[in-house]
Amino acid sequence: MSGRDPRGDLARNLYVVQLRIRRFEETVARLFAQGRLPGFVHLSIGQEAVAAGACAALREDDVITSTHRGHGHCIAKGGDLGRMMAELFGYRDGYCAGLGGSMHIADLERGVLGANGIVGAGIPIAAGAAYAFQVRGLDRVALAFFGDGAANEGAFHEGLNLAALWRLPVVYVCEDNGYAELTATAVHTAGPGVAARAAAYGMPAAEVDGTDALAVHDVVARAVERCRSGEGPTLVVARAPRWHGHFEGDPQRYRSRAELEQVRREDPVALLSRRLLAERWADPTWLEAMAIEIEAEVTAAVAFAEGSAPLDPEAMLRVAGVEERP
Amino acid sequence: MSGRDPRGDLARNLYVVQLRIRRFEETVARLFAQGRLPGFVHLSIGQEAVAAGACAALREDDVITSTHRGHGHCIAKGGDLGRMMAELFGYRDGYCAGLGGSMHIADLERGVLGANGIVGAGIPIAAGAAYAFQVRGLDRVALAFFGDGAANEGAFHEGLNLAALWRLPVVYVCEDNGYAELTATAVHTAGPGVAARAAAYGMPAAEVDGTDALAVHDVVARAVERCRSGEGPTLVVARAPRWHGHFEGDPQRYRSRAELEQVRREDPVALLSRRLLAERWADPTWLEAMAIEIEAEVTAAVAFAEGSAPLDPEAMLRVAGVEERP
Amino acid sequence: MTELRYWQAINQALAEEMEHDPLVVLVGEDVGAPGGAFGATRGLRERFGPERVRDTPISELGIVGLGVGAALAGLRPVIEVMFNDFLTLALDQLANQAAKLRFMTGGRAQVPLVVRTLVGAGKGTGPQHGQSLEAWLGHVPGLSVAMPATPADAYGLLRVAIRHDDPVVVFESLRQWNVRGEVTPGELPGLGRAAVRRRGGDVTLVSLGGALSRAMRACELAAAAGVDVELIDLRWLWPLDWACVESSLRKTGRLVVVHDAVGFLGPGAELAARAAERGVLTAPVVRVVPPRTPVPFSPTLEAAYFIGAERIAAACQEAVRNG
Amino acid sequence: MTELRYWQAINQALAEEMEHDPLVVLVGEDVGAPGGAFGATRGLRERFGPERVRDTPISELGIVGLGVGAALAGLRPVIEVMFNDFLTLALDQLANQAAKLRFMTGGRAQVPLVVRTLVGAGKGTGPQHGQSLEAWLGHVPGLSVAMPATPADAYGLLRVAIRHDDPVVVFESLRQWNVRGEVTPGELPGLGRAAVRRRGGDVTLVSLGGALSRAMRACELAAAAGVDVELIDLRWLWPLDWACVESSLRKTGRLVVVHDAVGFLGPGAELAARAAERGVLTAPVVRVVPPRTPVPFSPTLEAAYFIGAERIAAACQEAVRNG
Ligand SMILES: Cc1ncc(C[n+]2csc(CCOP(=O)(O)OP(=O)(O)O)c2C)c(N)n1
Ligand SMILES: Cc1ncc(C[n+]2csc(CCOP(=O)(O)OP(=O)(O)O)c2C)c(N)n1
Ligand SMILES: [Mg+2]
Ligand SMILES: [Mg+2]
Repeated sequence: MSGRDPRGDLARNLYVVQLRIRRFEETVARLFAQGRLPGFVHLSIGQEAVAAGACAALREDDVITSTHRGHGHCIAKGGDLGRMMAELFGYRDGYCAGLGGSMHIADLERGVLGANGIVGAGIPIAAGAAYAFQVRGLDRVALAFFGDGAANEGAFHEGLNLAALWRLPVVYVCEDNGYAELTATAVHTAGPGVAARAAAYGMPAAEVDGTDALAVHDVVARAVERCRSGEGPTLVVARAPRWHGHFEGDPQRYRSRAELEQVRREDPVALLSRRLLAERWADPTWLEAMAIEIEAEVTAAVAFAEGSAPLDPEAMLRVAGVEERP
Repeated sequence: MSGRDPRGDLARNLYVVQLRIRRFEETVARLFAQGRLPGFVHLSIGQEAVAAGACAALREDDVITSTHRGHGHCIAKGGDLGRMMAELFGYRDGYCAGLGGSMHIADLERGVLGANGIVGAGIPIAAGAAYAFQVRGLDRVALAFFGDGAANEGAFHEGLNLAALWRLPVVYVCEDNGYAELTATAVHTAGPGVAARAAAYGMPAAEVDGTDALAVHDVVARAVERCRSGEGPTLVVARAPRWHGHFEGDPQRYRSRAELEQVRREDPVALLSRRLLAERWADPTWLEAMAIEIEAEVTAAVAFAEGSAPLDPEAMLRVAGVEERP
Repeated sequence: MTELRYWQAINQALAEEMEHDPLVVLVGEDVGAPGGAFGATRGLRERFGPERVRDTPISELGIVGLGVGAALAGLRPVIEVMFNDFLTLALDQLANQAAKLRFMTGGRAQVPLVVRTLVGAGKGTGPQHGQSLEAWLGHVPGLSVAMPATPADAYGLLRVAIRHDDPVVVFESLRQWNVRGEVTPGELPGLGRAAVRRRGGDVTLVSLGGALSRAMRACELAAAAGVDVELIDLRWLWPLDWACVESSLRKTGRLVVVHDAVGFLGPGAELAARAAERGVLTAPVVRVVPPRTPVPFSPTLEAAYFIGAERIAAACQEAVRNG
Repeated sequence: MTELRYWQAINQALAEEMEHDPLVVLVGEDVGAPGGAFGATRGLRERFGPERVRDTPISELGIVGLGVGAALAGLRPVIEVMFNDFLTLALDQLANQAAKLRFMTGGRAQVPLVVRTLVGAGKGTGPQHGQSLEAWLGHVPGLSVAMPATPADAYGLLRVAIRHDDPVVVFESLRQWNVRGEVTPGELPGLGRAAVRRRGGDVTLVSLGGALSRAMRACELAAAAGVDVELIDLRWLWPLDWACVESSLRKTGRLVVVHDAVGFLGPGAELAARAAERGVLTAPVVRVVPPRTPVPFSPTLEAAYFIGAERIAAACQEAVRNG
């Protein structure tokens, strides 16, 4: 089922990516609840359309910087579920050999420069990658994902100023889920909102419904086009609520039951499946097949992770380039 | 010559303050050239009207944060020339007992929270002082001076966001002299300019001719009024060129002779003296008298400084609260 | 005497100081309505109002700078920086402003600022949330550094810090977060006083912050092996209670140091250096500290990284063997 | 062999490396058109173009972060942070990103980033421009730290740093800025190799960065007093050439350390600690280092703060007297 209609192909790809993110993270949530995953885990369930739509507008040789809530970004950029899952377990076959964990997953071959435990840190890093492409005369693009809360870090200001000043080929994608940790956006962000901040740097901005993967793709695709034609950076703000807590285990006392029910009605996966059927881009059998296929992918990923084990301490010292102790 | 016309009184005061700054810094330049002053010295000659106008809009119990180019701010807030000069010599009767130098002069009694060697650092500090006034229910105001270059520091972004978010009684006065060190503003500031950045935080902004002390006073007075009536912060951008190099000894290779001649034509001191005469706010005898009076003040300041000496090392350790060495 | 968890002791200290002095304010990410990312400020906003307990944007540099200005203008701000790894963003305001203002103004300015921050070491938080950077702050003239390891100290040291007229950084321990212990209301331990947790004559074991529980177990293990350890919980990296350490060393002649910070240029280096300067050692110093690598995420690797009680005990026995 | 001033040697190293590798770029405040606030990048923009030599906004965090991203995307960026006091603003990108990326990615990522920064110590620059914060960076796993004291090292160590595949912070010395010295074009000293500047059998004197000239004078003064000093210019705080220091200590049994950083938790603490761990000392260590106060502005106080040759020599004689 492909080729006949490029828009349909895109929509189906976006659906598959979203579903992959959804099932992967639902499984992570279950494993975490079972006490099988260490550390902090931040899930993006409800925000899948932003990662899927934005990365679909990129080439494989383009790069992204991600956040503490980065599973979706890595998956959307083509990351391997098994190596991601193994990393969450802290095992040696994980992307970071178990040394980084959820907040540091990176896949340099696929242009994932890394999730990040430091809010806002990916913003100047993406500008730097874009600067490298500019100096090297490549038409590659860098894209930075960050949250609404990150827009209040100095790194946002310094990064966007540099990007605009040097017309760097970088796209800034703010995932506005209405909260920074346990605090609502209005409490931490002055002014009309993140999008309005682009004008301060003479940078164009676009706002988009972050639960509509096709809309996100189209907006980001235009921004990427501007980058490749040397017109410089764009700030994209995509609104999409997160369903889960800030981190797994967060009781979400700061959100009303009504709000929690409401956000689940804006399910980006369900929205796109309805669209696929309505536009006749896919039929129920295909949806069925995809559900089964992705279930299998995730199951295989868990099996892969379970088949791995932690690195041994000596190997860790080698990775760090340290043999001796102080 | 007073009382008859408040506008005239203000204008005369502004003139006296500007002249005091001018003569003080001309003397500093001479002493530095003679090799009598250690360290870095940054002069504000050409920008005196900003310091004079802004501080004239403040009460004695209002506070300011200043910069590496801060002599004018301290003088305009009522600072003592002798203790300032002694500090430049590094002597114990200086404002900082010779421990700080030009970049750290502070006069807490007069609300000068300090010059600063770190570009942009005074911006969140001023927000903090304003927050203290707000919490303590006082109608005092904080004012932060900073340069065009400082507007690219993360501290600017974080400070203005906080000030706007909490409607803090703080006035941000950007002294735009067209350069950050040896680099022109256009090279380091993206977008339409510093004033345009206020909108990002929903903060009002005003631009003013920084060589016109009365205009600066009026703009800042309105901003101070907004603070006292609880309407929150304002960003004021005052354009005024510096005549001297970034620091004394800077050969200014980056400025054309034409530019250097042009800026001297926008002399804020001369402008105001002409205005005083034109408006009949003062006559030549008064100008003459002031010139002599201020010359005497500065001479006395140098004499005061020369009569002082460095602190002894043991006293320094006591100031630092350290008796022992590691 | 009441029994409290470590985090509850922090909460109680904050409540009492805010009650005691209306100029004390709390400012930080999630400290207000949510009551803190880990609960330490629970109930304080309701009790003292939104003016004095402020949720902030994610702006570490800005909020520490705000604290500096607030302190200069008469408040006694307590700023929370969620994890000490994030101090990396706020160090200009902490090290160049807060720490230096008194000195830079010839002794005139006063910055009664407290920065509370968390050490995630030992809780699977990984490379950017598991560091212990107290050595950085200890190296900065003008800053005091507290490292409470028990509920009593989480309460007492924080109150001392809030009443101190110069800036103090308090490193709280996520590892100790839920530990229970006796807290004596009203108690105000001396600034910069270490605590001898166990008397012993063979070896002086100095422990910092969250390493205490393992150090205590190590004492038992060593005792079982016939080595009598004197355990000093340093409590403050600055002011440093060297007198306490040296008097113990004059008795034992042997020094073992344990902490969660990287060993290279870590707190143990200064302690070992002083011992070497004073010539009070009969045996080589042993630092049982993490290697010069970031904190690994993998729990098994992390456990090895933050040196367990067995290896600490072994180090004490080694010290005895070597002189 | 050509004779160059310290700053000219930096300029030459940059020029040669940019010539050698088109992926080397220079980014920093005033490094382009103005040729650097102190001239170190003079002529490079004209020679290599505005793409590769970029003037930046005053955004230390942003430009170091830009360097991290550029390095991840294939460049070898050399970022200038004017004074090391301003690193306080960039430490997240330096310590949490650049330093940890290789480790955090299980060894996969590579960040060939160089940060050049200046130590203003000794030039009347005062509390916020006169610090020497190398101990902070040395404490961070994943960072290498170079401290060139001579024109030859300003040239050689910088070239080594640029060719290294992991991040290096180079602390240049304003005190040495105009010192003249022989430079051997093409020379590439080993990463982390100390230099023995004088052979001697009585005392091992270790000097860091800009303290070298005073240490050399101290050697002469001590010699005149009959004390034969072996002077080691450490050159790198990490990788630390401990083998060089220890072999000297096995000969002398006496350690004196001099540097411009604050003594408490400074570089000397780690050296003294290692000596105490190895048990190679016959006399107490002496650290001739600044007290735990900010750098005073007053030139006379500053001169006393940064310990002169006489006191260094006296410390060497003291070490001999004490064992
Ligand atoms: C510099 C820094 N400050 C604080 C934190 C703690 N923290 C982790 S996630 C988070 C909220 C981020 O909010 P946002 O950027 O909106 O992303 P979201 O979690 O909503 O996806 C905070 C404050 C951090 N990791 N880094
Ligand atoms: C954080 C920081 N970065 C860099 C410097 C070096 N420096 C001193 S003044 C200056 C330029 C400041 O420009 P601007 O804010 O426009 O003030 P101006 O000097 O023009 O008055 C710079 C880069 C500094 N002191 N602090
Ligand atoms: Mg958010
Ligand atoms: Mg300027």
